[in-house]
Amino acid sequence: MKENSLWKDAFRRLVTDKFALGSLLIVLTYAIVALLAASGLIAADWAKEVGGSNLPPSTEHWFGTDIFGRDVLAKLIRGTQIAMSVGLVTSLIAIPIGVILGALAGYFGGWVDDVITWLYTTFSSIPNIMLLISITMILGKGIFAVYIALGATSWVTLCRLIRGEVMKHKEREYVQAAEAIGGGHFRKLFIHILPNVTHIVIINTSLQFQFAIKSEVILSYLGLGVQGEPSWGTMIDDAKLELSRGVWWQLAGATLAMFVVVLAFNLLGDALRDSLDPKLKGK
Amino acid sequence: MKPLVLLVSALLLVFGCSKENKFDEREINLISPEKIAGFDPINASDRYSGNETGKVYEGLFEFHPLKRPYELMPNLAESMPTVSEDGLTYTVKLRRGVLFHDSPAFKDGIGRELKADDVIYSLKRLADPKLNAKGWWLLDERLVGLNEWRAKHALLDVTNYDEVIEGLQKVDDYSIQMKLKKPFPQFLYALAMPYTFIVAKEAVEHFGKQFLNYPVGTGAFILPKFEQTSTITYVRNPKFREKFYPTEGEEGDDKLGLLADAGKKIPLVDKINVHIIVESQPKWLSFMKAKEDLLEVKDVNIQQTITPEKELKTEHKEKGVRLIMKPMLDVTYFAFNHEEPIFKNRKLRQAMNMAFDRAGFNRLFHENTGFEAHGPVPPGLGGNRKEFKNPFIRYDLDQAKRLLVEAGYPGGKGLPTIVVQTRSDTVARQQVEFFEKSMEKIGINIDVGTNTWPELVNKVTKKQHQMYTMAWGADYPDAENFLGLLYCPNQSPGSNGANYCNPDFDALYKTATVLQDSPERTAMYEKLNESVALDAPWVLGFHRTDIYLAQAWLKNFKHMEFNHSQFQYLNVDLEVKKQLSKKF
Amino acid sequence: MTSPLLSVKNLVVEFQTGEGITRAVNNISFDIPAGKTIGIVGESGSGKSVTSLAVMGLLQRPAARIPQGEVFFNGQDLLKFDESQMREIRGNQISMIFQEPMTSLNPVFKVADQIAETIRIHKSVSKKEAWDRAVDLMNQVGIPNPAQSAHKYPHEMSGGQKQRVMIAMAIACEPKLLIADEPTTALDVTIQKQVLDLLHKLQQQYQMSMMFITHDLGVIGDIADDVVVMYRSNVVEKNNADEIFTTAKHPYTKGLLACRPKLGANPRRLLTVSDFMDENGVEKHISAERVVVFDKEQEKEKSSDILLEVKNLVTHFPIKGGLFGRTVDHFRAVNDVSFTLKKGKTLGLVGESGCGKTTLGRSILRLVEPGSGSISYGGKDITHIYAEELRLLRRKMQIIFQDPYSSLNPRMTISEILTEPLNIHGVGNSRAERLSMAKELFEKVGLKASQLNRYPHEFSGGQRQRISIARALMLRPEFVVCDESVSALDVSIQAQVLNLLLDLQEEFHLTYIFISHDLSVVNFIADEVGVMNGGKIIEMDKANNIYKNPKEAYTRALLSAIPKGITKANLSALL
Amino acid sequence: MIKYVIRRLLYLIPVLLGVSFIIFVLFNLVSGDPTAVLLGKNATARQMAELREQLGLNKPLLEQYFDVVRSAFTFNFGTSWATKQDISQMIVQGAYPSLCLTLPAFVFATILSLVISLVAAFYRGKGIDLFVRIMCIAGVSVSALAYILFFQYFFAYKLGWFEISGFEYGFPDFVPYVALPAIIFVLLSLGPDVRFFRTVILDEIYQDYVRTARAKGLTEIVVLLKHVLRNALIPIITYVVIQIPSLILGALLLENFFSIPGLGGITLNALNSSDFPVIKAMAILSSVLYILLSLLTDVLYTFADPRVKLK
Repeated sequence: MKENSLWKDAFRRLVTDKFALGSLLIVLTYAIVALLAASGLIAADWAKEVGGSNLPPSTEHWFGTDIFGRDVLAKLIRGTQIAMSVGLVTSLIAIPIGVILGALAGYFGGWVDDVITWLYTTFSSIPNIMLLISITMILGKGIFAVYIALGATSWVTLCRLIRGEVMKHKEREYVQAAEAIGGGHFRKLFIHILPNVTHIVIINTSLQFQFAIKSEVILSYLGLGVQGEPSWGTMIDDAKLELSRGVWWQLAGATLAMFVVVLAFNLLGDALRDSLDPKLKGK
Repeated sequence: MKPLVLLVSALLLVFGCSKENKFDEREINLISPEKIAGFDPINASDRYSGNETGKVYEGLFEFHPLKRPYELMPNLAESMPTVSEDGLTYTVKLRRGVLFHDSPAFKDGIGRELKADDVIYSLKRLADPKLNAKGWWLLDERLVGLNEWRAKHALLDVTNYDEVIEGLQKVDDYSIQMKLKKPFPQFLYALAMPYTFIVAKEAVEHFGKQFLNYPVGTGAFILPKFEQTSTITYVRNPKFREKFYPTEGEEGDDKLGLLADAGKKIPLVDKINVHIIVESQPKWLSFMKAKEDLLEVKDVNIQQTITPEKELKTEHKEKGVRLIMKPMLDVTYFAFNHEEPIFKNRKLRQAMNMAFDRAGFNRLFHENTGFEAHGPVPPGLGGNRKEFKNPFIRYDLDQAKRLLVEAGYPGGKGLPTIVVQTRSDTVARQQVEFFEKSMEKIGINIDVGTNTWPELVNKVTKKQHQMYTMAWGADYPDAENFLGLLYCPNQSPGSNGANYCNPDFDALYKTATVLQDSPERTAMYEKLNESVALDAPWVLGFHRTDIYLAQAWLKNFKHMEFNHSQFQYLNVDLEVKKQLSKKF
Repeated sequence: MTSPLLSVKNLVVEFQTGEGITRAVNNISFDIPAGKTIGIVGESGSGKSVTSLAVMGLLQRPAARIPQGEVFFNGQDLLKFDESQMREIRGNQISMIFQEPMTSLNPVFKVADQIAETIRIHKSVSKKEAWDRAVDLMNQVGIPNPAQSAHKYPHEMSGGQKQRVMIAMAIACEPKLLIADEPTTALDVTIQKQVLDLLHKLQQQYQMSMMFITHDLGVIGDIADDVVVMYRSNVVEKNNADEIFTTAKHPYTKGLLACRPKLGANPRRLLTVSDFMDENGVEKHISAERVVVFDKEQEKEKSSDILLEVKNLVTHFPIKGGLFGRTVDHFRAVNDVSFTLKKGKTLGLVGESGCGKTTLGRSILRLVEPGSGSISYGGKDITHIYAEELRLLRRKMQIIFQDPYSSLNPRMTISEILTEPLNIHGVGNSRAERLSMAKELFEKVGLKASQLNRYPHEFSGGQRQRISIARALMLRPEFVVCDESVSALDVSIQAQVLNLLLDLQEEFHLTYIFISHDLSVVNFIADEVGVMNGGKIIEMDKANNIYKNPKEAYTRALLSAIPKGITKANLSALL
Repeated sequence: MIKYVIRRLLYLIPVLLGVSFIIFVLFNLVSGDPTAVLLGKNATARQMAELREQLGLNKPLLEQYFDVVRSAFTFNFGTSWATKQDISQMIVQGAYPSLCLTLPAFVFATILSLVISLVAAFYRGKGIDLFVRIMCIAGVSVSALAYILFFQYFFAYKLGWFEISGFEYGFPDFVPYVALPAIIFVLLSLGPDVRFFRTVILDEIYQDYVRTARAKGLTEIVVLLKHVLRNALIPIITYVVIQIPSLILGALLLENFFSIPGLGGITLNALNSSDFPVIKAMAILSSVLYILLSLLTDVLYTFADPRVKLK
């Protein structure tokens, strides 16, 4: 019998699910597009005027042109980079904070738990959108403010989930076994417990991604979004003025681009949960 | 389950339940594009709060609704004031029989007559340090003793309105004498602005902190209580004094039907509904559904309104919609921060002026309705000379490049990336993006800095910007209001956000602005306007055009820059409305 | 002779899994005559539960399917019934009791409501009547104060009482057939006995037929009329209950009978199924020496050194209360326990759940902080040592847990699990050396070295318990606490693991504390037995003495609860 | 139980201190000078200085923090800097339209999601389950802004089924105004709601007691609606109740586009005019509400689940 890890097992389940596999491929495609755009290999000249102002879609420009005669498709591609980076960086901020605080709270309990619980209760008691807007506004503009605001608001959910899960695992016998063989707190927590709760991080990240992408639109609408680069948010925001004069292609393009990737992330999140969550094993 | 039942029944109600337009009430429907904070005149700083305040409150004077150029006429004042020879003492006689709206604030709830004390009280309120009114700047350092009174009361717990001030005295119940510290030729304009509208002391004291929600004025319409709603409904003031629709106006008003109601007692309608609609799509759609009678057309909707030949599009014509287009008293600009060393370089400033593709900008954002600004002062004001052509606003990339070489930055080399701060809304962002593209052509790199309004204001007042964009609308029809934007003492945190300082300009400005309107003053204004234009303190933009769409049944609407008192003259033709509504 | 009440004919059940189709039940046939009890015996995964679910029509569709077979009930083929017809049968004609009383009752409804629900589904009675009937049933199944208990929620009852409620629910409509799927496995021995007696009584009273499913032949002896033995999805033997203990035909049945430790005399190592047949199910000849009864008493003392001495040990847990959740009182899980344990010996601790035996074991290992008293190990007081000292001590003292599923980290390979203790203590010079040490022990516990890189979930329960044992022994400890280490295993596997523990004790000169609720297991493996109740050791003596001359009433109760069925067995008859 | 409630209420103290601190750091320490915005385009340096003094921005930081804390504990939020309106009154007035929009939409979305999840759970693994799930997820994958722009144009303007924008007080007057934004709200809630409810229900469906219920001869529908749903209630209650504070804050975008004069717009306006007292009040109120509602969920647990005892 060949070597067969839990992850491989999960992966195998994932790829046998048609929707999940499709979603994964879509997400990967977006990621590649984002990487290529970031490295300047594609859509580098998105700012170039390629035609008249607000040209409808044609074979030459699939999604038409915007007010400055720029190719909407190129802007969409460029926007992919923003969208994916917002998801990625936000996760990179939220995951360490959420995981470490959640793990510490769940593992040590006592006053450590009290303090951390207090901290996330405080954060979660302020409505997300308000914190998001306040932080972006106060940090000043730009993509970094968006990263930080989204990161600062999204660690809370992860922290709470991880805390609960770590508390459960702490009582499992394998953790006591680790103590019995002389393992310290560090080993118990980081080598034994954490790998067992990573599925939460992965599922959460996939949902976090789509939340971040959607939040960017709202922030753009509020004028708190990304600057100097075309993002899907600013494109949809532009559309609020253009739509009534019949310029629908920017809205359509950005909505479509977003729809596909958000749908993919959502389906992927569900599939990941089905394949990674031990609770759902064998169902 | 109960909520579900409720909701399902509610949903059933919905279909076919969107409201039909009404034809039996003499009402007009207007839009306010911003939320209204409250109805205290001393804080009515923006145009939209001014418009609402002006439906209930009145000032001593008002702009004639039809005559152009703008002309003041007495309103609560019986006549135009007498001014002493030194131009410092104004004596105003009040109209008799002007009644405040009925309000529980008054004895028996019946509105009493307006007296001189009310005028003095209202002006003092503007100076009350406890209130820190947004309109204080208007009287700051103007009236004798007012600043002292303010300073004194800043330290006291209670403001004493009974203390007599030299510059603001009652002669008798119907006349007031005002003394200025130094000549202030725009003083009468100030007395027509919403800040100086007359309130009743009883109402202020009765309602206390709630005063701003219980407007008790003398105006043609009544609003018993203001609440944060999406519709503000004013009803006709049944006790409104005998005030009549003007019998004369500008040439051609007759033909436009603007004199049809001449001599009739106003108000002419029973009700005004003001709908607060912030977003442009619902504004446009509501007007197109005949839910609104008047629409201020902004930005991208211009393209839907007019053809490139600036004609109303036929689809609107068919519905009888009227187009009203008039130049605004305003100027848009990209201001340099003159405290930045690079912008001390006049050649650079001129080069940037010449590289800005105004025609393209006008086409994209104003549908060619803007007028290229040759200087800060807009046409229609003394100080703007038609013949004056600013050579540096010509779009000439070669010349711009040459100037850039002379400035020491050949091809833009040596220049840092310049961040242009602007508001974060879509159009503002796109406009700076356009500017960016223009400057790119001569090798200057621009970055767009978008800001929420507080951020932008903060950056400008703290001088934390390199460049920013702004549009300045006139507070009153006087070039001083525009030239002041470049007056050194007004620099941040004042209106001179460019922090432009030019001693010669300042000296002349000081002399000119205290003069009464006269050919000499106009000449001085012209000189100020033109000299400063050539120094290129800003990248000049446009004097924009106001574009309104009015439904056929809305009568007596004429474009007006200072329109807070205009609404009392409007009328509606219900017959026309009934007929045309079928077309919507 | 009348036709049987239930007749299963050529039943096949298959499951669709990720790997393909597996056959859980392979062409089995058996009958249950009216008024009789049929025991179905087999280890986990043998297909016995699947058979019962197939009868009930409760298999998870579409994963499970029945490509072949018939299940006649009262002459009608249940497999041809549609869902609504099946609902008429379920709970009414055929009812079922499940293994886990803890989770099988709906936690949010009152127990009497749950019983009454069954009645109201099938009988047109008023709510009140159904409730009264439920109370009456609770009385019948021996729940004290049924009128009050009726208002209780499941979590307010003990495991035994919950199982009684389940039984009341099952007999509520006086079904013709009662299926009991391992109804006593999750219960303590004493409770198990009571529940068995109750089932037997009810079966007589209501003249029901009963299908009793268990992995333990021992429990069946008292109540079953006939026994069906299942092995690897097949029925391997059908026999009369009395006869099966004396004249079992199939080697697997023989193995099952032999593997259960008996009170008193046992072979030196327990007989296991593998003694009777090889991996392919072919019968083996059992060597005579394997069945020689061994008497621990006769074995001479291995040593007289005292390894562990526990004096007046108290371990308590705080009880929180008050406005700010301060500790207002303590619960003494271990209350003033003292004993000594000599090197190379095994101390058995026996008692019902909640008696403090597990806490005692963990306190000794300092996995739980003891409150007062002292523990000395090898003459050194270890009650209050910390950090480095404690870490070094861990090399000498180890523990094997109860649950083979949760005691191994699911995200680590077996080789990682086994080498981890070596890493922590810096044993072995290189990875390769540590790996070879792991491999050696892995093979010693009876597993194949080629499986070292697998993950725990790929092993069966018994294999996992072997892995746990291997992990505990990696550091070559002197002293091991086996905390209910065989309780979760089927009897046949249990015997193998017990044998392994004994082998290892011999090889590595281990000293054990063996904790179990099953006196017969403790009696088999331990030299000395302590009976625990309420946090105290109430009786302690040589293993045989406890069995022969129990002093305390509680001990006697424990003893009498051991299923008698197996005592009918005549060991020699098996050979 | 009472002790527990008191303890949880006392927990408000540290949380409010924390919230006050976050707000203080954000708005008193980090954020810029609000006076320029508050005074408008003709502000002078002197007037700004006066206003700063008046607003207490020159006070020592510690004192400013205590002011925030004081308003958090006394609920005395004072008057708005920008509108000079009494903040409590602003909130009371704004809560009504916000709730008219969000509450029915929320209730409807929750019930609809629950029904859909039950249907999906009933047909778990079958085509209909997959279809429903994907539709819900697809619904939530479109940006709210795109929905608003399109629906307003199409349903309100083109088809004229709904009012384009505005609001009227009183039932059923507000219905034509809030119906369309409420539909968008529901569309945006279905995805996450259905996902959550379905998971919770499926978690329960595989429990032993469900098998017991089936063994009794109960129909699958009764099993779902009685046994499973009741047990799934705890996570569902938590999920649902915790969303309520954000309902009161309103749906910012929807309110803005449909001109509903609710708290969302008030908050947004406050942010756009540096009106810190209003923002502080909103944050403090919603956190108090959050704590009270989590307490409510705990109390509801005891009804939903007899195992839960509050100590």
